[in-house]
Amino acid sequence: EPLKFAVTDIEGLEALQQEFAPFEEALEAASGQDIKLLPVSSRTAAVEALKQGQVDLVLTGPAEYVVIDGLTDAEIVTAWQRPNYYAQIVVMSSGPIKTVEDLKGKTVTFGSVGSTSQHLGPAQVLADFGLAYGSDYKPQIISRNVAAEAMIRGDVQAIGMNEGHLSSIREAFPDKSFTVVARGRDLPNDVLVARKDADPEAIAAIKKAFVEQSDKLMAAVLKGDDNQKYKGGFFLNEVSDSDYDYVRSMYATIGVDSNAFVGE
Amino acid sequence: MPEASSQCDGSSVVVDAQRLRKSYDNRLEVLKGVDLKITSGERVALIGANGCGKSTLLRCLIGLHDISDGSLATMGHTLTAGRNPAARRQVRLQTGFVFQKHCLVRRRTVLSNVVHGFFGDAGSWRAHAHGLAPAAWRKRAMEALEEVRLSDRALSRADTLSGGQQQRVAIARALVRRPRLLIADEPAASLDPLSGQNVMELFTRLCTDHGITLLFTSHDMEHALTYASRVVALRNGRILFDKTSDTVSPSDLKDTFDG
Amino acid sequence: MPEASSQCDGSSVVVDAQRLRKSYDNRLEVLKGVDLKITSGERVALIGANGCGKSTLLRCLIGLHDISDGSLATMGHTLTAGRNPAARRQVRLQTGFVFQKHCLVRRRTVLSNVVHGFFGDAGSWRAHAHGLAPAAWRKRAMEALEEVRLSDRALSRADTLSGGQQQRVAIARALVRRPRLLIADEPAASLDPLSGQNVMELFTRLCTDHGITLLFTSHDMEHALTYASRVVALRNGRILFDKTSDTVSPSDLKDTFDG
Amino acid sequence: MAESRHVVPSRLSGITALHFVILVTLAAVILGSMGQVAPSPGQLAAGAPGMVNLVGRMMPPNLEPDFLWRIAVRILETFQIALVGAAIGIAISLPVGWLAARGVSPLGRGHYVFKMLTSLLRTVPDLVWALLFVATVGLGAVAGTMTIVVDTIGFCGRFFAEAMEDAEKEPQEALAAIGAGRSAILLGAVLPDIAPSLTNSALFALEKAVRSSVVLGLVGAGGIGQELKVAFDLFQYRNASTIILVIFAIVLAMEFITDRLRARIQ
Amino acid sequence: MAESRHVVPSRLSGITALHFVILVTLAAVILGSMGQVAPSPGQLAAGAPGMVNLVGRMMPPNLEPDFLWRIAVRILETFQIALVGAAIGIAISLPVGWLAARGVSPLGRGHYVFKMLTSLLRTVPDLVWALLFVATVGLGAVAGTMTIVVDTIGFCGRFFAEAMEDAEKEPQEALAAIGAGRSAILLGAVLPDIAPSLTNSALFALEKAVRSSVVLGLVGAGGIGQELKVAFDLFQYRNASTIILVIFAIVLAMEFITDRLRARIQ
Ligand SMILES: Nc1ncnc2c1ncn2[C@@H]1O[C@H](COP(=O)(O)OP(=O)(O)OP(=O)(O)O)[C@@H](O)[C@H]1O
Ligand SMILES: Nc1ncnc2c1ncn2[C@@H]1O[C@H](COP(=O)(O)OP(=O)(O)OP(=O)(O)O)[C@@H](O)[C@H]1O
Ligand SMILES: [Mg+2]
Ligand SMILES: [Mg+2]
Repeated sequence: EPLKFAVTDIEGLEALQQEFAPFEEALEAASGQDIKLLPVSSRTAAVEALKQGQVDLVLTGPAEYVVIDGLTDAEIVTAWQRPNYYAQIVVMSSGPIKTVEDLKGKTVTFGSVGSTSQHLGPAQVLADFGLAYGSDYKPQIISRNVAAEAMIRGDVQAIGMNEGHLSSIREAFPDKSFTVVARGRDLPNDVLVARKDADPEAIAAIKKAFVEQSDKLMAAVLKGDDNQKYKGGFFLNEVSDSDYDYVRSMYATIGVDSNAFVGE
Repeated sequence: MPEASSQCDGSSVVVDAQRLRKSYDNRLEVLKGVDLKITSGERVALIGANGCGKSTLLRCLIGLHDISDGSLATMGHTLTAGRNPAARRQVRLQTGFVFQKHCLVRRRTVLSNVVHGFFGDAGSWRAHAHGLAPAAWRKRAMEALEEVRLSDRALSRADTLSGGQQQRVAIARALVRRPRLLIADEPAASLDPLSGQNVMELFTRLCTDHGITLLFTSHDMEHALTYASRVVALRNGRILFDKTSDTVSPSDLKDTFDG
Repeated sequence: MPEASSQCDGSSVVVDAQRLRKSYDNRLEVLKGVDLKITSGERVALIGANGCGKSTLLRCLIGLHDISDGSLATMGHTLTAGRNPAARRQVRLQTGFVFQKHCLVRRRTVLSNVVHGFFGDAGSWRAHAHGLAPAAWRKRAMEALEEVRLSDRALSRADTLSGGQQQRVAIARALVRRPRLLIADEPAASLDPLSGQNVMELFTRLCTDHGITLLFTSHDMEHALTYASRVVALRNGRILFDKTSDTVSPSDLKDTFDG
Repeated sequence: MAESRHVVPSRLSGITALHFVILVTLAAVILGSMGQVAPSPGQLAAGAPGMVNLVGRMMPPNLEPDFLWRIAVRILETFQIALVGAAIGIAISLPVGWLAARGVSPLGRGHYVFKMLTSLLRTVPDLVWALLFVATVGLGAVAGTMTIVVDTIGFCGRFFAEAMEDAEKEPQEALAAIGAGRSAILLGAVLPDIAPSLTNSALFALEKAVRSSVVLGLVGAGGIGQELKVAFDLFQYRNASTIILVIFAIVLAMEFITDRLRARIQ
Repeated sequence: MAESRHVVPSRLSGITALHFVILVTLAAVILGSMGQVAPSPGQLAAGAPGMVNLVGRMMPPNLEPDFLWRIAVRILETFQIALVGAAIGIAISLPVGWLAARGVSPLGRGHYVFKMLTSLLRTVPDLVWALLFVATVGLGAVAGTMTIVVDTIGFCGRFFAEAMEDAEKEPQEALAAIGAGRSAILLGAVLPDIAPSLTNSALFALEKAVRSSVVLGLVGAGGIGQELKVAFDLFQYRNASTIILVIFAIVLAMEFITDRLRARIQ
């Protein structure tokens, strides 16, 4: 039985889904375990799979970690640190929005519900600047592609996203100029969690691999052309649950009680 | 088992309709109280103007329509409104029915259409295409096609046949299982004179040789008078006359059709 | 305009087929070289055994089938393989065609079906339902229904009529526009004796009164000999004989049908 | 001839070697793949408790009045957009389907162009339509309507064409014999014959427009689908089950209407 | 009687007041909503440049061999799962459709239960099926296949039932008159009659399974849809347009097969 390793669509890892093959090989070599990699586009499905014992390892984002922590007793194996992982509020440079305050009463779009860097993070940034979610501005959930189109037209005034998104948007619209009006603190790291009842030896082997051969693994990740921008990241083996309290407060910001996920 | 005994009794009642009424969708009544008794081995012609209810009556007899009122028993099985699908099935298994209008499965071969005649028999799933049917059925189907002189078209698709040829396929299908009761709605209508004669003679022969009871409609008075032992005329939803064929007079016929 | 002149000329050629051949899907040839010339005002009966190609020939005459070989002109318009849809349309606009098999629009009323007869005329989009049709068309359609004695069923859905009644609706539809050429494929096959007689007499009257040309098939030899001025027999894809109806002998008929 | 008459045709008459090879190949591909991608009964049995557990967490549905009210408003919004979008789409699909129908289309061989057009409409993903329409008319209900229109044409165009191709041929021939043109045949014979099928496809398209969870959300027109997606993304399963039940009720109602209409037309 | 014969029936005969009211109301609702949610011609004209610009950014499609190769592999993967899922789904839909078809079903009134079942399968969103199957068989191709199976039954179940309901009645009656049971009528008369329609629905279901961009990605089964989503998420529009074109080619191929099969069956 191979270890089933799910990767959710943590923003920024999409490209990896195409180029995970070298990483998978490297991890198999480093840990001596047989690994089956499953990139999953739905965080809900990945979390359920973990809860139901259908996957052993999940590599996922901070927001999902909070949910997993609330639903299961999963154990953190390692954290995947990503440089320049923060949320920001982007507007048109030529537009009327010059400061965060100008956004009062305007429409701000978020890319994906419950996503750390596209929804929770940017909402927290605005809250930190004193704009309450839903009352001081009109939040809308719209995919980034459409939102960019709409902001250029002037239908919406700002978009919440992370640094990687902005650079891809800039690439896509070379003749348009975008401005960041607010930027949050660095977001907590992505985490690799293991199912509670997973084979302890296998998990230990994985853990060891990340400690001892983290360079090799990261090098494998970076084999893909599109992934060069992840250069400089690390695998952190010391992670504590309290690092994610910031994320829990973000849930509170958008009006969701992080203690009450799915009933129990 | 009432039908077992009736099967042996040569003069048993095959069709027994009393005060049979039938209206479509509760509108105009088509049959307004028909009394008809047919005993085994008879050859009965049903005549009447267009729209007088001949087809309706025939369809009622095997439970294709529920009757609205009165009583009806075919081969000892009571067929009243909606009840007793088992009785209906028993009746149909012993009846050969030739429809007035096109009723072949157009995308199947002629032979498959004839093999369909075995539906209802044991193992009838094998009857849905000639390629699957047991050898005995296939052989019998070819014989039936032979009887209507269409064996050379056995593998043509049913809808590539001419109108009269299709009618003959439907006749072969009704005969393939040698029914006890043969009901035919204008069997010779689209047949050429010789084929029509052949078919009617075939029917007569089957009746004499196998004791089959025949009930057919026809607009060809010559056929009706020649091939039936008894002629029943419908008019205005009632039976106008019911006579042996040699006693039917030209004025009887005139009454039947004159509006 | 050749057809304008032919319309005035009483003895003009309405149907002119020469060495006409027709095979379906390049398989067995159905018509193997038919020569047929019909002049205006004639009443021609086409007879032949089932499957001899009567319907096929009639359908070729108005371009419902493309002919395989030979030449064909109907009312002066040449109808050869696939070409000239305009000619086909011209022919059809002047022809009334009664099909052998069911061909009504079942979900429409009888009256709507008859009004359909005006399709092809100017403003024909209004012909698709009787509720939309111009008053003159509606009136004419009711008259046509009257002629086949069905005006009391004008608002019934077409598929609630009996077989013979549906046939009469189809006849009314063919007559509603007073065609120049009337082609009828077994028009009386499912009609009761009186209705059949009525329809055939109606046809004859129209021919005499309006100079309409009539071409019909029938398996009723009495009809063929009584109502046609000329009888054409088909056999094995060729014309067996082509005589005035009073010269047709019983042995001619025997030859026609004996296989 | 007299000889051949007595021979019962072979059982396999009508099946050519080519058919046989194609069928066997296809069966082999499907069965071969099945081992890899189809579930084994054992897997299904073992997983049953997990399924029960998951459904358990969706129960009972959230029935708070506030929430229900919000859902009701969203449903109405969605239904309004879906109705208009589907109505426009269906209206356009009728001519498109006609032009695309083999044997019925006035274009003859050209019908294939319209088949391709409807295929294209289906192939281009909703997100691209959303982008196009947002770029054109901006975010909101109008773009949502247009996306639904396109989806509806992609679907109905194909199914209307199919129904027209399968319509009974005899009445069409009868009208052709009268000299009726293509459009007269369409209106006079084809449409009455396929009315039940059209009703089915059209009401399915409406149902699809109501159900579609992504389309309206994509262009910021909200709708019930967006609400459902949010409920799942935030792991609020009890809200999700309420929404599903509400949509189910609507779907059933539409199914009922479809059935009644079709029974009446038949 | 003789009197009434000459009267031409009124134009409106057959339309009841109730029909009229319902029709007018529906038209009013649709037209009323149209003002709010349908695009105005002016809007469309003004937005045209935005549309052109967007399409421009998708051109030319990315044709690098590496990328094409990756896409080809993904398409094959997707096609394999879709084929098996659709095949199983279609096989199950046949009995389900039969049981659900009014007038054809052996259950009589009970047919409604199966109609409701197929409605339920459609209403429950893909994500929920994905969750259920993930909980049962885990992430991967198997869960993807099952999700496609369910989608296919939801669709084909309805359209098969519809086709069976609309099948020609005369041949069915002819077989019933022979004493054929429900299933014999199904096999002998109904299926041959609806074969072209079944072919159409079945191949549409397969096409839908191939196109569906979300379902497989949801359960970690990858597929071409995932690839497309990633391309959009990274604003790689030229990659996206390549993928769309490839899917379009497949859809056209399937459309062609559908057409040929249907023409042959007809
Ligand atoms: N399905 C139906 N719904 C309503 N009325 C019907 C239906 N079928 C037949 N009718 C009506 O019932 C009457 C009798 O029809 P039936 O078919 O029994 O006549 P028929 O005697 O067989 O006539 P024909 O000689 O023309 O075949 C007709 O007036 C017809 O209009
Ligand atoms: N669509 C078709 N495809 C292939 N063969 C056909 C087709 N239609 C008719 N045929 C064949 O052509 C021959 C002539 O058919 P046609 O319908 O013209 O006969 P008919 O003289 O009208 O016979 P009937 O008196 O039975 O109406 C028949 O053998 C028939 O099988
Ligand atoms: Mg009758
Ligand atoms: Mg004929």
